[in-house]
Amino acid sequence: MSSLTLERGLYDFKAAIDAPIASFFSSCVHCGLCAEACLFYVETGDPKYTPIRKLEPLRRVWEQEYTILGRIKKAVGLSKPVTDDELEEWKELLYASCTMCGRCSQVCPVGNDIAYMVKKAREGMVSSGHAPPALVGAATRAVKIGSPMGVKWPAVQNQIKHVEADTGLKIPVDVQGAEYMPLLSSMEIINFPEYLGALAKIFKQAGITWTLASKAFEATNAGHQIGSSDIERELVVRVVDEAERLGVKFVIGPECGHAFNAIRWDGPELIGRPYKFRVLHIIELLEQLRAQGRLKVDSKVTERLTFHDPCNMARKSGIVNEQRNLLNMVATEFVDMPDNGIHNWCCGGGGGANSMEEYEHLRLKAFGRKRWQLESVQPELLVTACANCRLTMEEGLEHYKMEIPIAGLTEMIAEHLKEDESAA
Amino acid sequence: MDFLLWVRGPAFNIAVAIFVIGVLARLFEILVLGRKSLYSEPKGAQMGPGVAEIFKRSVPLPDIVKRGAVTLVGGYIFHIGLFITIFLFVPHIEFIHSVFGVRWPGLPNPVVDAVTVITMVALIVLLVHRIRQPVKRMLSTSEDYLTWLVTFLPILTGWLAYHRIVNPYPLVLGLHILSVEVLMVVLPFTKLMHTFTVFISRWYNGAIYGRRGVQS
Amino acid sequence: MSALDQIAVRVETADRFAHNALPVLHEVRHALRRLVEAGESTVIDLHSMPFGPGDEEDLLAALGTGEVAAQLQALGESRVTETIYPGVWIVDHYNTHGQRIAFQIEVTPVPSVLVAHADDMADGLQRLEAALADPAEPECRPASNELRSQHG
Amino acid sequence: MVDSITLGESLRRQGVSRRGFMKFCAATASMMALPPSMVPAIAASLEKARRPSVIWLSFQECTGCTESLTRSHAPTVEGLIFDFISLDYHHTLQVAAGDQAEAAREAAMHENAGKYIVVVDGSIPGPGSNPGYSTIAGISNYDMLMETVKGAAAVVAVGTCAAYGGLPKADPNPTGAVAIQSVVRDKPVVNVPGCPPIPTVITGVLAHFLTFGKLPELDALGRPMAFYGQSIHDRCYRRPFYDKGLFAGTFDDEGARKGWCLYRLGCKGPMTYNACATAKWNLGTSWPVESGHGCLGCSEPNFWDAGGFYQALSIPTSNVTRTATAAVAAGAAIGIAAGLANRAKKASAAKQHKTVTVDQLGEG
Repeated sequence: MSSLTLERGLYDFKAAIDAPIASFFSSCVHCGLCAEACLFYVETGDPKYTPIRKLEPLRRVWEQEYTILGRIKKAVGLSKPVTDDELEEWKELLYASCTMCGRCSQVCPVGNDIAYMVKKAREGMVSSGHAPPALVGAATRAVKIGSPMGVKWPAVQNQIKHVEADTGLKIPVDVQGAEYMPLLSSMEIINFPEYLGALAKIFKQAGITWTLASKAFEATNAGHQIGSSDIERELVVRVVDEAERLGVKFVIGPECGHAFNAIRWDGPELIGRPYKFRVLHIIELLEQLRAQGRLKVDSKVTERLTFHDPCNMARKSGIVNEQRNLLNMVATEFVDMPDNGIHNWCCGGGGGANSMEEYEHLRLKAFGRKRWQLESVQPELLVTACANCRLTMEEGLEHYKMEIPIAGLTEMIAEHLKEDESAA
Repeated sequence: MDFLLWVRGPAFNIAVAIFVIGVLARLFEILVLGRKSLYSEPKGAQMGPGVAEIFKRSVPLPDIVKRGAVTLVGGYIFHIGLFITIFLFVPHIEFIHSVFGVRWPGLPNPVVDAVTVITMVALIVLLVHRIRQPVKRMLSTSEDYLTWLVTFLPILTGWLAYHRIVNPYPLVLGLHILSVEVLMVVLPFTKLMHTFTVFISRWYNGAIYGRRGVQS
Repeated sequence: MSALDQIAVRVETADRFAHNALPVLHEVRHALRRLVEAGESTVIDLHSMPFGPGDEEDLLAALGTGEVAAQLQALGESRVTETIYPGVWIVDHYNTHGQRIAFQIEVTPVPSVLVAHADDMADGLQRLEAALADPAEPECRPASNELRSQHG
Repeated sequence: MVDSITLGESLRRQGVSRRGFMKFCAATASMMALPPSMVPAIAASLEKARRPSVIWLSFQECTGCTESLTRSHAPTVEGLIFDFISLDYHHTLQVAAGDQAEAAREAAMHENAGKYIVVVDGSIPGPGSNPGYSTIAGISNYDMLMETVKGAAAVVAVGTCAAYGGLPKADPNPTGAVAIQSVVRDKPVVNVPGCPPIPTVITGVLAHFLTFGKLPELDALGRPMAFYGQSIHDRCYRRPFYDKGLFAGTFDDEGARKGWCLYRLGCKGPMTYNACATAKWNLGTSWPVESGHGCLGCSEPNFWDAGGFYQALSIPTSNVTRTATAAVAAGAAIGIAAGLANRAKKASAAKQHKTVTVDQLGEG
């Protein structure tokens, strides 16, 4: 018998419902417009993917527990209780077909933040034992091994050696009192190792002190994706402890959307206090350096390129102009896709959806949105700033046989850095 | 006439009482739930963007205008229509003046009449759309049809009363007032509550994203 | 109602035909067309018209005074006037106290009230013959048309 | 007493010419609000009509109805009608008094059993209330009414008091006043409401009975359709201003001077059915709206309790402000209670939360 029970889930649903959620549910008029903002509905045409419907179990708990009429209905047995079977059915809706991209939250005419509610609903899904196995695995590895992809510090050390050899630059580790502490995502470590080298080059040019933390190199937060605040907290605390122990002024979120969201916005709420350091997205930092004239390039990308705004970065953290300024510095022909910036369409793999292999077909179908966006501008190069988006889009482009290479913005800048600039 | 006196007198009092108690109770029941304290370093303010969102949210995204045209256009028409018929029809202004002591100029009756017809057409189109469009059909519960009806009936009976199509007039006027009373009684306990909570929801939405520095 | 008529009433309306005179004129137009085309007569009861101040004056002014004017003395005075539109008559009945009891527009070649009735003509013939037969009493008229009201 | 001769014979005896009779018929048609095309039929009927006996009972009333009928219009064509009815009992108008008066009533009832008309003005204390509130010759109104209508052909309830209870029935109705039609159920009752009714309407109804020997067509409230078929509002010459949204806001503003609609000043025309707008008052001189004052709605049931005369029809009659104030307090109290209960429930749910560990996840 599992210790995760429906009862625990319902308690978490109840605990999750706050004034905004009560207001959101009270306001919903069933207009269905959120569906038109959701890439899963728009591409499949299946009404079950309507965003607000994904919250039906949470809504019923709200109605039965927190409304006057609902309490009466529950008391006289007129309301349908939430069951295990129902939650099992909703697993697909709350995880595989929702990336918490927040586009519905932006469209809802009454202003309901549906993504906010999905995040809260996942809490009860986890504690009632209805979280998807793929995310359970990732969370387990993250907690037990230190990284959802099973990357351990020695693997990073190995990367460091390669980067130091390639660039001739020293990668600082566990340096007390360094100004900046960048985090890495597992994907960057495994799939896009260029990122670390790019950081080293940029920081050298900008002349800032930085350090990796051997006990907190991993930025990804499987707890955030699965929706368990306990696990998310445990993973955040690792970073916070090390950053505060090393006394850094800034922790730098990597090119990884949910990781930045977890450390930037969720973390202080989870530990119940402000950090003793600030959190910046790497793109925010680069833009600061560019604006201060500490980031210079001596060549430019000449391909026609476009930028995919990761949801966690643009729509959810307001980082929109930063990447455009950087792109205009480093590229000659930057074009925006339709619906860009905070209105961008999700890659289809965020919020943990990407790790659920059994739903690859759905993800690829939903990628139709991105395909349409890309076909509208016909880029020769697609740039983004999120390793997870990048991976999802690579799969999508391959599936649709679209030969558009994808680059990370930080690496692209690093490649074109003015070489002879000496440290300040 | 007895019926008209009843709906204008005791029934109206009952409806007002249920409406006011219901709305306030619902608002408190929502707001008292509160929100967790926020410790993350804010990137923007909450209050300003929250208030701004209350207005900004009325402007839909261009791609939604295309995809949700019926819902949006129909919704706009009937909401504006409701506003005009409720607040710019002289007899209604007299009522508001008697209760709240404020008054403003009304529109000529033929204009209100035309708006009423347009509003009813929009509501009927939206009902058909609700029945036929897969997403709305799936989302719809009996409550959605009930609220449609209690919204539609005051407009219909008001229009019939204005045109004096049903005789005798006190009956149709009484039915009009009664239908409004039904609407007032139903409003706090159904999705019609969005009349009030829409401001709270939009504010929260604007505040949540405003705090994160998202320029919407 | 001379006393009431002396109260000065100033009618403030922006336009002529502000109220209901114009619809009545159109009704007259339709009635006249029926008379011309089908020979059908019409009586319009002006008492049933929701006239506002000035409406009656507007209507009468618009219809004007034509060629024929007749006065009757039967249960009080009646005035029958042709308007400037031949076939359109104003028929205005008063009682013995000079109070209006009926007010009509008749659209017809001759208003029915002007036409002598067969019974009355037969009665008249009888009286004329009687008068000629008995020269001592040349005038044998109906007793009176001044009827007094007696309640109870 | 009822004459055996017909109206036609009676008129001819008085030397009225055929032309005069037709004029009389035209006036009668106009008075009955019947179309002029009905005149030949009216003439044919009147020719053969006989004088009916009328017993007029006055109960809880102010004599305004009788005043309306006699003072303002006599002698007119209605007066002529009265020449052709036999008003056998009317204690305001009759010469006889005391026992003689009651004897006249009883004689009329006896001689014309089944054929006379009872006209009633004023309401009566209902059968359940103290009969002492209103008596005539020691007989309670209720008893006198029931006794008199027993042999009647029809009952005409003149004035709003008789028709619907009127002022005596106004809240709190101390005498337990009721309308005639609520106690007289086995006879045809026609209501001629108004406070007072338009004189020509009273006589028009009697003329109708005289002419056609039966009561006119009635609406749902027992009123003759011919006079009460349309509302004041529908026949109002100021209606175009209502439609254009031009309203007088006070009794001395520009709108009032220009004769705009009086809705905002409390005109009850839209809910009131009467013939004022066409029949008018004081021999067709004017009527309330034409004189610049809104309709009070006097021909409708309970008009006295239907809200302030100077409050627009759309304004509720109840004290909404007081109700709303009380409701605000109640709503806030209930809301805070419900809110606190919600908070407590949320807090206890949060307390029930047991930390989720990956080991637990692994079990699933």
